[in-house]
Amino acid sequence: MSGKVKENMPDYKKDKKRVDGRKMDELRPLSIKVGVIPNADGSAYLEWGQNKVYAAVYGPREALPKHTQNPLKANIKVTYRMTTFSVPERKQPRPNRRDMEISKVLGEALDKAVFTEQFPNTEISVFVEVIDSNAGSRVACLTAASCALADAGIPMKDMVAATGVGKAFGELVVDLDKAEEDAPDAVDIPFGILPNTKEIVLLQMDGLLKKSEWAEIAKLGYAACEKIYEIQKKALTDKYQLSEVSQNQIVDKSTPKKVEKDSVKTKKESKEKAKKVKK
Amino acid sequence: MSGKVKENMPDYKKDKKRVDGRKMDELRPLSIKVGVIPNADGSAYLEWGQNKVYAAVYGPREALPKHTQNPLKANIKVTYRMTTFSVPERKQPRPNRRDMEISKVLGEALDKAVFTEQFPNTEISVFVEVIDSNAGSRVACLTAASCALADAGIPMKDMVAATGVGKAFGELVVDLDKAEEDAPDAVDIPFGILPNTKEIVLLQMDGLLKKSEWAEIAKLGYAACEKIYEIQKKALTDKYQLSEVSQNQIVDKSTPKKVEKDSVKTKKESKEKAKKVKK
Amino acid sequence: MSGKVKENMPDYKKDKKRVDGRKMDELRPLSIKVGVIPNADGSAYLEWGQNKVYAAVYGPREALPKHTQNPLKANIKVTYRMTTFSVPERKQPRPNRRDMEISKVLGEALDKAVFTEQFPNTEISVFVEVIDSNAGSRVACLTAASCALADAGIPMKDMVAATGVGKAFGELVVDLDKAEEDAPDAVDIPFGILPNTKEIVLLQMDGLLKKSEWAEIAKLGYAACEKIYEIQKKALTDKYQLSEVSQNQIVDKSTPKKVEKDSVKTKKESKEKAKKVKK
Amino acid sequence: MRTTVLEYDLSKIVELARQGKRLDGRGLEEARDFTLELGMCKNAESSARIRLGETEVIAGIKMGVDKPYPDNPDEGAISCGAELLALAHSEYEAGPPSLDEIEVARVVDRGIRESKAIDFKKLCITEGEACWIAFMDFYAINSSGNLFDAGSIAGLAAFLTAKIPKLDENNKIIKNEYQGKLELKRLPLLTTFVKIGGQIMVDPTYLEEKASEARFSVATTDDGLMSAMQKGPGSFTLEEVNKMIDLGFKIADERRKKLLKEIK
Amino acid sequence: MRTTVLEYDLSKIVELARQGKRLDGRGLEEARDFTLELGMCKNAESSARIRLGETEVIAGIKMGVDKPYPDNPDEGAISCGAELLALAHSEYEAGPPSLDEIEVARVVDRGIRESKAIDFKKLCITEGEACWIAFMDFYAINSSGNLFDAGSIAGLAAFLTAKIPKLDENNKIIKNEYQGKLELKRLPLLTTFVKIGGQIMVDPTYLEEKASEARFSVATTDDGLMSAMQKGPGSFTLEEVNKMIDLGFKIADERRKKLLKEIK
Amino acid sequence: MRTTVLEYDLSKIVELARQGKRLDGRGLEEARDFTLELGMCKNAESSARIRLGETEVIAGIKMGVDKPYPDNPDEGAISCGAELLALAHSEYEAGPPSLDEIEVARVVDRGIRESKAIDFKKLCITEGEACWIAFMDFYAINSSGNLFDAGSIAGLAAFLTAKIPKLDENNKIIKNEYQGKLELKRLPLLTTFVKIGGQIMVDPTYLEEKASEARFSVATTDDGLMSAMQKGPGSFTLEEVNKMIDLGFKIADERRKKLLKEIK
Repeated sequence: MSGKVKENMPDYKKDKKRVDGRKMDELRPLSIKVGVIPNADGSAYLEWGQNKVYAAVYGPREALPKHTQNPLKANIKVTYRMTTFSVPERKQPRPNRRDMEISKVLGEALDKAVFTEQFPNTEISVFVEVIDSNAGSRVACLTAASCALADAGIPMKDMVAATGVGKAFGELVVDLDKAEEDAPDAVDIPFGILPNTKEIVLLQMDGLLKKSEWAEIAKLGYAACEKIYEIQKKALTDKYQLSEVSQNQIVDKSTPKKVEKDSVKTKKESKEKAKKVKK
Repeated sequence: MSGKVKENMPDYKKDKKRVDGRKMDELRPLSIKVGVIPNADGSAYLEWGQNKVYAAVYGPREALPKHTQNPLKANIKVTYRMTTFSVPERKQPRPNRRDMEISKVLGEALDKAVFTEQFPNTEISVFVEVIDSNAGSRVACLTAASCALADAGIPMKDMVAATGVGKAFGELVVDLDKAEEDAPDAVDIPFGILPNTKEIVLLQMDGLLKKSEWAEIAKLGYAACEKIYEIQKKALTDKYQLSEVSQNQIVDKSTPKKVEKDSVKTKKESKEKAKKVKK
Repeated sequence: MSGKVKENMPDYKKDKKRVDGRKMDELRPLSIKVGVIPNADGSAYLEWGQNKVYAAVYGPREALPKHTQNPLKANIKVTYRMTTFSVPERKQPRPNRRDMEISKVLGEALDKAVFTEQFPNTEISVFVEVIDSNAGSRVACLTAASCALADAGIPMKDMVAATGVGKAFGELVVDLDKAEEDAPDAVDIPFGILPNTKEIVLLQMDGLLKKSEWAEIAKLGYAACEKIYEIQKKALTDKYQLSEVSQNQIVDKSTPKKVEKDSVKTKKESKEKAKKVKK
Repeated sequence: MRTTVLEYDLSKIVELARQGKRLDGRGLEEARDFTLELGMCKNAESSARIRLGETEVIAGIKMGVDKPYPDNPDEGAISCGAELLALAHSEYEAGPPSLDEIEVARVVDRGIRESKAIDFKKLCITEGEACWIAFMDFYAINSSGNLFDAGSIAGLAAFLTAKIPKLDENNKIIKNEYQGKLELKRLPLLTTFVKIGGQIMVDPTYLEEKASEARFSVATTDDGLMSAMQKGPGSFTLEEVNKMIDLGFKIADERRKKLLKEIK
Repeated sequence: MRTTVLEYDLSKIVELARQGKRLDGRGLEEARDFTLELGMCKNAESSARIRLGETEVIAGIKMGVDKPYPDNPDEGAISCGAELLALAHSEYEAGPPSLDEIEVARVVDRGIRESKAIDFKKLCITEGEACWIAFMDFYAINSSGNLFDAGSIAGLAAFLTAKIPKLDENNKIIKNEYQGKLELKRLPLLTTFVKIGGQIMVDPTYLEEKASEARFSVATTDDGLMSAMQKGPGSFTLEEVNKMIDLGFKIADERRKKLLKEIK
Repeated sequence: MRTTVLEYDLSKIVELARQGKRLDGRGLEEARDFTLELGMCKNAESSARIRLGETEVIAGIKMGVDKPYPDNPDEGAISCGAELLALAHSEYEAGPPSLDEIEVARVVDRGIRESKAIDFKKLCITEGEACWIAFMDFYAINSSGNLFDAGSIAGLAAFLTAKIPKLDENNKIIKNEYQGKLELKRLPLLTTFVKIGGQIMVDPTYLEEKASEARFSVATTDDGLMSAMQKGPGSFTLEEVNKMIDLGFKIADERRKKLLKEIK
């Protein structure tokens, strides 16, 4: 971003490895745990390199105020926020314009993943909170939010798997960290897909890119998202080892929704008592 | 306003003409075009000296929230705003207290011009936006808004014609520009009337005035407003040359409102489909 | 608070009297007048040392928005504010976090004093405004608000009597002023009770206190509140000399509420016409 | 906003007005009497409590030190604010400034500012470095109509009695020490009118404001000048405006006399 | 928000799209023509009014002097804002920035900022002391779809024509005197697409936006680079994205040509 | 706010309380156990995650450099904030600070500030020029009651482990380099109680808070002092207050022991 010329600038073509030792197509360590917030209908905690984020899902619940209700579908409303201490220089507590834009694009990405038409007039509230960060917090949040939605037993077409892809210090790379985002030639592309259909549901770009480089970057992005997807599925399996409910629910569109919901519901019966919106 | 003593200060009594060459009772060039914003129910664009303003009317439409509805009449709600680049020093985007006060007094002026009792429980929304300015933007907006209301086919008692009047560099003048507003003896009086009845609907004052000067200033104001009124009427005729609908609608109070509305409606049929509030 | 070491710091143990000449358990001069705001359903003006506050009560009236209504009781909503000129350094006009917290604790204190269950779905709005201050404005407001509630004819279990108690310059004292609040060893305890039952309804603390000192301070607090309570009762008697309605209403819980209300109502018949919420 | 006004009262007011009468028995051109208290707020550089009929307003001034505006490096400034406290009427609410609050504050401000009563150059402390800002804020305590005039009287009383604090070598205010007073070259006062049933009447009550077709205020000075006008809702003929200006001068003179007697 | 869109129109648009047609007769890959006016706002350092079909947008630049950020003491900055004025559509409301306003402002901003068209170092006045901030704000006057591209064209026109004011010795702006112009190293323009009935089409109208399943914008430069992408609602296949990028370059080239001709 | 609490549970809690029992089987004077993790947020100068029963809170500190207040030119400052994230409970909403957030933040703040645990003079960098401000903010991640105590424990852990960054010659923070740690002279901790069915119980769950008639918190230190008290809703007898203060000292001692063991 800043374009500062530094002494000893890395040269990835020459170095053959990245500042933190990774290969060009290598992700930072990623771990996900679902069901971490007991109050939520679904939740996940994700650590991805230095990034640490929580995701919680509440709903489907009645959309309020009334005029926001859509008789054809549920609204997916994402609220992306960062703690004051999640960035090198203290963030002001009130949400800024970046928070708002990211909330919007994450909601638009998840909307394609959920069978929203099954819950007219409701809102599915997704809250994601970044408690530590180092480039890539929005894709970390999107990846975590997908798991939280699945954990909530909400019928989904697929989960969204997302990562940063782009360019730094002369090479095309996946999952840029802060040092790479600050490279003079940095290109950062938040990239998210539905792995089953390969549909792109998140796509933004900062930086200056040759058209010819895009094709290669997209390839890197798809491959990285597949790896992320495996970790997402494992996180869900780790919680629900005894059945494959979550898996079925996600990949099998033909399963009647009623059954899916019930099978998940058995896991959260005590919660259900307190829930407000019922089909 | 600032009261700075300048070298070579003009002396209008001696100079016999104003800083920009005008006579004491001469308006800056004024042109109005109606129907410039296709989405609006009525609209106008006005250039008056350096001032450039848009006005748009939406409604009558249901007043929301419900508790603002008046069962006896329509609410005229004016929103006066300036672009950040319409003033010499960048204006902050969020509305300030001046914007709010001007919105209030413009609404109170237009309220007397419209047959509001014909549209109970509705709001007639008037938006005026200043994109360039040089003293007198509120009267420019009021003059434009009147044309936009007429263009919207809203039954009116009359249009409001408005101008600045007052005093600068020793003489009583009409339509003060910024240099004159900054004169050490400046008096600025935003002045608006319904020309048919001579009723005063806008009247404010900044500056220090002898009581004896007021009578003369009011005379100048009435004369200037008559000229403005002619330009307003011409703007409407230019759009609706084929009929005199707008003219009738404005000056003839006896015409049954139903007919007025219908005759205007013929011009905006395509628009009507999308309209929400109907009588 | 600031802990500045000053030359000639008072030593209360040695001096045997306080900076302003008071004894350790002596209140600053306190006077209360009720019924000072004709528009309000009940009101009071209180001067207590340099502190000067108004209290006004409106209601019970329908709680709005609807979702705030409690079908079991009235909400007591206190709004504590200070004028810009009520403090040594000009206060910003918009309410700060301190204003909000004080509003909350005062509301929680008054809630125990009122038979709120008699007015389901309503709000009893209490506004307190500090126009001059010198430590202790919140207890001044609470004391005044209690009188205003009684003046409004609202059935009460008791009035709240409140004062600051604590420690300064080596001694335990009541009703600290600003000089004492700024003492290096200052402890300030806003303390409010229902005198009839001795229940504590306001209790906060700033400062560093030995546990053993608390018992003595509480004793001072109870004694001071009894004195304040007498002044409160006198303020009400001064207004309603001819009857003992207010007194009865406050101290006699067995009186059927219906009768209480009616007897008070006779005093405010003209007001009743304009009232909105009726049982 | 909760409405508590009785339609009955409003139509009665209109009916009476047509007969040249008012609900409280006043003549159409008769302002309510007012009482004034000064200096009750010790933390303020000045304070004034006015009761105009049942309308009660408190004004106070705090003097602050700030950097001058770059455009006027040798000038201080004044600032006037108003709050229609929820304390003062069942229809008022706590919250962000309403249009009514903004208007009354700005009209009172203009009456004083535009009269050039206060020489902003005298508020300069060090050119380009430090200047005084006189913050005058007034608060409605009981709102029974015509906060414009009540705020104007209270505000003028506050400016007339405001003390200027002493400063230390760093231009920091020394508490409770004063170097002098604000000076006013002239004394502007607002006078406010409404039209009801076609009749002009001065100093409206709350119900008269509700019943009115139009409202107008004019600020006039002791040396025969006008320093602000403000039409609120409705319309007036030129004759009506001229009549209100004439009356405005007369009533402001009476009020000023009383005000100065209180201040001595 | 008040909804005035007719379901009828929307389903018609989808039906036509499936046949490769559009309601206004345009081809799927055909952008609306635009007209441009420059410099009408004299108080602005530059101004541009664009009409893209019935969509009308006005952009203007004000140059301000500020202290540089401590992290970049030798750099100035740019800032892009957008307001979807309530004037411009019955569904818009006055009030705090909506998500749509924030998004369109930020995407237009990134298109320009990330292209490195403007050398922030040239906006430095005195290192660590003073720098230029170029505030570009654009306003929707009539909203008939695709404010992204309209804002991008108007914004680029404003940056291309912005004058830099002269400064006095205290780095204060001297009014109406200029020392030169902003320099742009490349010319980024956004091109925006929607997908309706499975068909990609460029430069959507308001109704097409309402009827769309997905939205995508790409900023491209005259030297063959991409400087921003933004997917809105919905999803795209990689092939669709590739196609839109190709079309984006083509359409931006045509628009740039026209833009430069207007500016000369 | 959406209400999801079951009346059934609340009346059950009251009934049990009358018998001296609690829904989760705890004794009335028994606090929930807690676990603590430290330092997981690398961008923070310190961070602490606490789980108190099912209540989870994360606190972190950022050290900032600012100008001292003119009244205390030789002192730094601390600031405590709280956010009850909508993530943490179905009844919470994103938006401006609620009264509950403000209260819990201010009570935690007072417990630490008033204990004089932190010597503000040691936070001074250059008198009148630069000082440290330690911003401690804590966030509810899962809200199952008693955020007062959870915030207090997490906050104290954060202050106890906070590193002070190194500064360059211009008093700018050098990233990832530290000169030392914050020093605390004593260790204040809040203990919170509710009254249900006339019974005092410590460390309430969310449902117990809902069912309670009254709430009280007291901050106590390791050297036998009280540094803050706060009564919430309801009323207490003096005997009840005295009992809670006694218990507060006891429970805070246990928690402090555990806390120090975790921190070493």
